[in-house]
Amino acid sequence: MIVAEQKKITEIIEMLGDDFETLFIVGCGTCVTVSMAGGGREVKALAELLRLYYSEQKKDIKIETATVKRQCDFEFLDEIEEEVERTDLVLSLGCGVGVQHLAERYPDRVILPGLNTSFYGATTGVGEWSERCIGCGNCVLDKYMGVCPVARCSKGLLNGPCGGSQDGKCEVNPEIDCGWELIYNRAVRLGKLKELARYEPPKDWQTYRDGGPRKLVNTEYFDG
Amino acid sequence: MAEIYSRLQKKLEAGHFVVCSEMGPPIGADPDFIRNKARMLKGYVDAVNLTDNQTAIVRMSSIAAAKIASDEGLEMIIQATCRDRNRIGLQSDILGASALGLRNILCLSGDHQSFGMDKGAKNVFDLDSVQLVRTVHDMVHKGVLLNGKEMKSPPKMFIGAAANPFADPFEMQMLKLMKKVEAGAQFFQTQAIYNLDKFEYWMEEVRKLGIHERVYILAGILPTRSVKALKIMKNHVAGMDIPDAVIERFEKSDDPEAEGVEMAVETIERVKKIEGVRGVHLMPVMWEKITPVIVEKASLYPRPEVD
Amino acid sequence: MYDVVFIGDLIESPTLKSLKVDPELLLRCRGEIGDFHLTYKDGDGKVREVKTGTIVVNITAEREKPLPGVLSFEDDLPEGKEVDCLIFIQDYQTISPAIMSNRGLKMAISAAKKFPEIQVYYFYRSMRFIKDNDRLFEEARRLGILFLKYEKGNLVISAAGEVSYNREDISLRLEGKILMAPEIKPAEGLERVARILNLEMGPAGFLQVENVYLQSTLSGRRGVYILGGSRGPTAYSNLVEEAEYTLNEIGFLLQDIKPLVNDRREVDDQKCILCYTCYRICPHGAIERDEELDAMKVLNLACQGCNACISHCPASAISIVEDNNELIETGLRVLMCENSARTAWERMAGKDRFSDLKIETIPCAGSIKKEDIYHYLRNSADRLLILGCFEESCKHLSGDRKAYRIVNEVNERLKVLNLGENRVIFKRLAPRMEEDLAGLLSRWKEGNCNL
Amino acid sequence: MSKIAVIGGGIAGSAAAVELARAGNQVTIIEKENKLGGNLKDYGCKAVDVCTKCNLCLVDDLFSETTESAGIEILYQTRVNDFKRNPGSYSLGIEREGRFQRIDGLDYIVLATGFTRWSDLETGTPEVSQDKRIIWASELEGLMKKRKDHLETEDPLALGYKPESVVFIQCNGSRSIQEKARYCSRVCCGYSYRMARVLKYFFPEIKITIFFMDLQEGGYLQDISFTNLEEAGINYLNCKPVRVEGKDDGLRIIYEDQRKGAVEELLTQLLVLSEGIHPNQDNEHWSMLFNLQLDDHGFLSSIEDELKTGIFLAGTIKGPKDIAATISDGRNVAYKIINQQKLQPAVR
Repeated sequence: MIVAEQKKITEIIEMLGDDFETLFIVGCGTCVTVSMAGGGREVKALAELLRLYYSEQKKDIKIETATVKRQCDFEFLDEIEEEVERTDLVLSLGCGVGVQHLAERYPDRVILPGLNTSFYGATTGVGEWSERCIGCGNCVLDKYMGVCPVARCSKGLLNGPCGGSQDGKCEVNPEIDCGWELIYNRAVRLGKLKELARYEPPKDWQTYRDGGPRKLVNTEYFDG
Repeated sequence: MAEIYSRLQKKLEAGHFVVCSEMGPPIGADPDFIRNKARMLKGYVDAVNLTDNQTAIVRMSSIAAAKIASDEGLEMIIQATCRDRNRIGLQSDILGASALGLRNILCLSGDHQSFGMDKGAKNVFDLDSVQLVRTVHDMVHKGVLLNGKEMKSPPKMFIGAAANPFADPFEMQMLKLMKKVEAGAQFFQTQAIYNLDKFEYWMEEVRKLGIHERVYILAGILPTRSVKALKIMKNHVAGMDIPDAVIERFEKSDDPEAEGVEMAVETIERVKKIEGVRGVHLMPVMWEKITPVIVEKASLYPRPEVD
Repeated sequence: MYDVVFIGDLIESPTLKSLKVDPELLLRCRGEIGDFHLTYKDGDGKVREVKTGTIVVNITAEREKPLPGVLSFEDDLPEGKEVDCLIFIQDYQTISPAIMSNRGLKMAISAAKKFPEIQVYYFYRSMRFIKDNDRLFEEARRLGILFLKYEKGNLVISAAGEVSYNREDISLRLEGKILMAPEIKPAEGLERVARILNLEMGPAGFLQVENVYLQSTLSGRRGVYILGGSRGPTAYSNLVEEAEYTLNEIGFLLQDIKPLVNDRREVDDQKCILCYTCYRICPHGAIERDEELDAMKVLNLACQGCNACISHCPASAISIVEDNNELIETGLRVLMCENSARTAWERMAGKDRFSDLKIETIPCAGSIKKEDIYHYLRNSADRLLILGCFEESCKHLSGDRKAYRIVNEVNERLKVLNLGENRVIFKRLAPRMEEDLAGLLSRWKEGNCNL
Repeated sequence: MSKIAVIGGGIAGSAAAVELARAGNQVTIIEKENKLGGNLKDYGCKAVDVCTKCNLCLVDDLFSETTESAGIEILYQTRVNDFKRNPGSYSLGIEREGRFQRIDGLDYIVLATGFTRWSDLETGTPEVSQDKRIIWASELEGLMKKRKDHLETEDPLALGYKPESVVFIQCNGSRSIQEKARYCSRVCCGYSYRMARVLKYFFPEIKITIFFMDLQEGGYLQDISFTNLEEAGINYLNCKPVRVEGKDDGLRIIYEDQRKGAVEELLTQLLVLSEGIHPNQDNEHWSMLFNLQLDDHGFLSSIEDELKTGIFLAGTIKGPKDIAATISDGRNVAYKIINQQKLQPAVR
């Protein structure tokens, strides 16, 4: 899922500026709810905190809230048409996709991001998520025992660990597991260490965003 | 295939025990900074490494500095890291360096930008060290660029890579070492050696794989003069293996500088006896002026001459 | 339908219909007390499902010899007379539980009787007593066994099996057969069983969280009991009484199981996105996935009403069926946990001094919602005091930690927006601290926030 | 549905009575004092910065349930002095407000009369009892029960002074051949550690020393170890003092320091004597009345199978237990009776 984190409250307030009277906060009910950044509760809590802040500043700001199932589909964005019409400013607690989709759906409204969208990740603890994939568009997990060096090694090395890994941790940050240590352990466990002796040529990055923002059409069912 | 392009390679082919050293370029544009250092080392070493933005800190370009030093008559080894330039930039640098008469290159993955002072920089790592070795090899020996385009006048380089006998997982490091050999590495410079038993064990494994017959191995020596530096390296520099006995030795001695020199000389004596070690690579940190003293003390002076 | 399924070793019971399931073969657990559904593999690998009223986890702990090559208190005595002295050592790494000193004493006594001519030494740091340890300790001394108390450092055991013991007034070099009290460690599969039964792990990898309310074999989940080795070293000391008590309680409880709380919590399946946050934070394993609906559901017999799920659900999908907590009043408000502060309030004299405070009872400090807190503080004069339980004496296991985290978050936000510091305070109290409560409330009323 | 008498309104008796009443039995508690609680009445909560899990607060709901339960009738200030086996049921002779009565038609009897404190049996040598600087652990518990908020008063325990040092001596009356109590009471290491923590919290500079022989497990949860003591800043000495001399500048404790192998002296302002769990003074009376066995320490155990006789023992009448174990034991007796009722009606 897409993992995101809420921006600091001071940044949000600064970003909102002060020439608005009505604010509409819209949350997203899928990935960012799971990562506890932009779901229904966070929208309500942020609204309450902002009401408290603006009332202390003696500013009369009207705040409305809603949470749609997904901000990345127009049909869900259609459901909040009246609120967006009524408001001066929209603060989206969806991921980066949601914010931009709202901007496309409501071109004459300022849409502001409430979250810092970070990575594709998995739950690795109660209230903890870790990066697993960067979406390079050409998966090599088959060659690396199900552990991706592109995403899990700080330098994305494809032919083995750098000289700096220290008892299984990355030289960059002792909190991070060295990707290659994980690959090596898996290879030993699966008895496929020989496969790591194979030379891996430089990767073709055209399938990644380096080849330009991508579009994907499922021509099996649609003519695009 | 064994055309010899560099005087360092010629000395190694002639069987000499070579001595390399290292020079850190300035954070600035003063050429004399390089010239003074070069004059100090002239005659005491067979080749000098020119680091490439070491620890991701912005410094004068490795090729420019190498050219200045080589004009002083020194045999230079440029370093190329994969952090700052993608495959296009790296290949064009190699062509330029060769054109400037530089004949040795050390291919490194490079330190992560978080080690330096530009932690916000975007890193590249389009290639890794093994892929860079293979690229330089194909350019030099097959005359083709990475994309397969043939060149009329291919570059001439003696190709080197780094090796860390103390990094883990050990088995995986050996696999990567072998990949570098098969990719076309011609010499290795190892990480600084303080744990001699571990280094000897590593050399044993290297000999088992027959690497020492295909590649010249130069033992890395890092002379130091302060316990504080040793402790910092032990705890903060990744991949360094400094046994406590070494630290205690420094703490006990009342003249750390002399102790540093003596230890370096002892290490040189000991690695010289290891089968497969064909030279040493002195990499003092902010103590470059000690290299001549150590070379003399280890009775490695004067250096042999080749035409 | 069984009365009890034992995961690990089965304990005979005349009145209860019971079944044994091997921990490794346990696959899944659903349902609640009176209606658990366990999926497991039987002897020949066939996957089966069984319904049971209760579950007892009874997995013997691993024994680990403190040093290699020595005998353990649980091995048999060495045969014959190969050695000229026997050396018993307990408390080597950690102080051995009473059950181990009991075994050690019995073994030393039988050794002294079996080999009267050789000297038996018994080294200990602290002799712990259960059942008849006192009598055994006396009898052992009468049989001439030499008891020597040591401290960490003055007893050294060399690899070759020599023991050297030196104190100011005695120093001994001994050579002989060494028998040591084994260290008790959590069994291999314990963590996996905890995950399948959705139980929070206790300290040092044993199964049960240390908590006053989890006396003496209860787990956080109603109907799931934890016995002997699964609970930790000291649990062995009165294993027999606890086993008997647990089975008797099960027999009594299964006669008729009533919900513990009268209001019910419900999940709105339109809002729930199955993110499992509620499943993970519920201290009582009272929430699981609804097979038909694509949503979670609350198990009403298992639920103990702490409302943590309501305050933590990111989609605000869970609510109390007839809940009408309108959030209008403000001013100085005190939220009292019903299990500690509220009891202290009842015991406290002179309540009228605090008639201007709005006192509200909450089922658990972990049930506070941050959006409600911001709402309470609408006027600048408003302040909030939340009174919960001490660590390891929260009836809902981690309610106090949940409250602590939420209040910290809120205070940080208020501070950084300079909306006032310490406008929300979380303080821990025990039910019998009515004097401290009186002092605390009066200091808080005057705005003094070091309570 | 049976008629059951529970002799003793402490935690074991109440725990049994509550479960039995909940199962529909008609229970009568016979308590010799004027309120429930037994020894526990004057114990104090020992939570200050953390809860040290002495389980005392678990008892509050237990007693409120007992008094509020419909199925339980409580006879205060009542003593049992006679027991008769009638055909098919039992009858107890009781004495209340000077009058004698009988309770007949009883199907089961639960004996839960608890234990006696060492300080009740043994006031110690004259100097001990007169010197106000020497107190029994039960007195300190009483002070803990009436403690004030330490932020509101300099003297939360109403000691009358700010103690700079306190010494605990363990195993008074227990584990000593002379005083006939040759067993360990299991609980004193637990409560003295907890009380020492409270004193350390109220008086941070106080110097605390505990003389003890062997550190017990300290109850179900709190596995007290030397590290706990060190962390709490308590100095523990592994021996029993030889002599205590009351001087005007304080109490002089003379002991043999095993580490140095020499006789040492320690000056303290306050000396707390821990006291153990001793057999109830009425145990001999009960053993004759109900044909029970007295063990060599003076605790009781049943001779015949309790399920046959219908006479059960619960709690510390059988031996030293901490609060949690006593509650469990009380409930266990109730469950045994209820399960047996399920099998066949009470026939004597």
